[in-house]
Amino acid sequence: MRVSVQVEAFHLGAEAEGFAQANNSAGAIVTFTGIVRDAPQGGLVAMEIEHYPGMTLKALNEIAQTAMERWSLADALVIHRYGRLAPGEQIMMVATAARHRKDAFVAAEYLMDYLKSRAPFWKKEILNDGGAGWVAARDEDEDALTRW
Amino acid sequence: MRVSVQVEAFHLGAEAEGFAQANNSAGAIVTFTGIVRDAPQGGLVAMEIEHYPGMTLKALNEIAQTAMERWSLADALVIHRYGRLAPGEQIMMVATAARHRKDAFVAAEYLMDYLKSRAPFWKKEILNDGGAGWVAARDEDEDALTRW
Amino acid sequence: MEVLYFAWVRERIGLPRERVETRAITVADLVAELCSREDRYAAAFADLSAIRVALDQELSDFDAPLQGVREVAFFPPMTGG
Amino acid sequence: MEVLYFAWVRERIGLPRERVETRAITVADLVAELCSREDRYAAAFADLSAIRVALDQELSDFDAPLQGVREVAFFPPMTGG
Repeated sequence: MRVSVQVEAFHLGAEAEGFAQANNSAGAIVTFTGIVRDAPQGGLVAMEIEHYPGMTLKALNEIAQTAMERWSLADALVIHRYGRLAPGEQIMMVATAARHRKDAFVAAEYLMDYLKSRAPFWKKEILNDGGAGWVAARDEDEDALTRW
Repeated sequence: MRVSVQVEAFHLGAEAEGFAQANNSAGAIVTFTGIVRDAPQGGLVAMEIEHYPGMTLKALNEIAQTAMERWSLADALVIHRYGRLAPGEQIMMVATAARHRKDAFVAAEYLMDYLKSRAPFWKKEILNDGGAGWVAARDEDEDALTRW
Repeated sequence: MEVLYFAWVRERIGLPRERVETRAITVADLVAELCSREDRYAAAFADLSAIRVALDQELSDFDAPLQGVREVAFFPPMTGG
Repeated sequence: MEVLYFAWVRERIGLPRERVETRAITVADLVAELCSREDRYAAAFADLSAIRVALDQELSDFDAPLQGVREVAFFPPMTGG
């Protein structure tokens, strides 16, 4: 299990390949990668991601550890960036390795649902008209937690 | 959308990276990779994968096309190998790109459920005691289709 | 028509494909005709619930008519992924 | 204790962290004390349903006691992923 909170870009290809190779007796590997999308109204210049340094790693480790135990994962990986990202840049990824595909999928969805609403990150959209705004938490993201 | 049926190994890292780069306005990328596991009783020497050349690409294209439309995917990728594979080798992968994570996840699960039970592949386990046996379809894989 | 066999169906019948001249109306008729020819067919088709059929590369079933069909394939439930 | 602010809570209050000497019993008491000090706090804490709190880096709630707590953080609902 590895959790990383970092400013630097990560290399999805290298991470996915390394994770799969390290878990080649697992059977099923799922990855999720989040990419900075343009704002709904267009004109996104950058996404600024703030986090709570003292809490972030702890929260991510707890979330990943819970997933590891609940679905008997062979391995889990969480990488989340902070700082200023341009549209098209990769923000974060998770990877799960399990014996069967169901566990790998459901654990990856669990990680994502908890990262969305329980990991101390906040996103601010910087627009090309000089405007800026904090991304509001979506009710459906909070609701997604009720299924776990 | 790309579908490939091939003997050659694919490179998960390069495929995942290429897919994510090509879909960097999509927001959410999910990949699934299947790896040859040891037999339940141990002693797996190889997994021989047979397929139905006239039908395989057609079936995979139909499955991928259905997923593209049903979840408004930005893109989908399916790679499935056949021939003789050693334990630890990657058999197949799928990737999905969507605006939101839910669609990317559910479409990838749909692709996997249909690949398992509706794409004309058959697996034979070759064991180190000289034995060999065709992998039986699992009821739970067939049942998984009922949710779609 | 061309008749194709895959996986253990192929192994039991002993060949991957063959040309069959038949007047069978449905897939089930064709199976009955093959089984009446030789034991290896009867062995392969002993439990039809364990066998799937494709007509011209589309999944079908044993009731389906064969008229106009050029390629019939028999195989066990698929195990891709 | 150390009090930390993130995202628009930080922007409204105008600083990321500060040292606060208080006898507040609960988080809600602390919030009330801060709001009574200056308008910028009252503005930031105007709608508590939009604010989350962590005590010593664990998510908590406004009823929680502050005894023994060294670090309190206020922030909007998280938007990771």
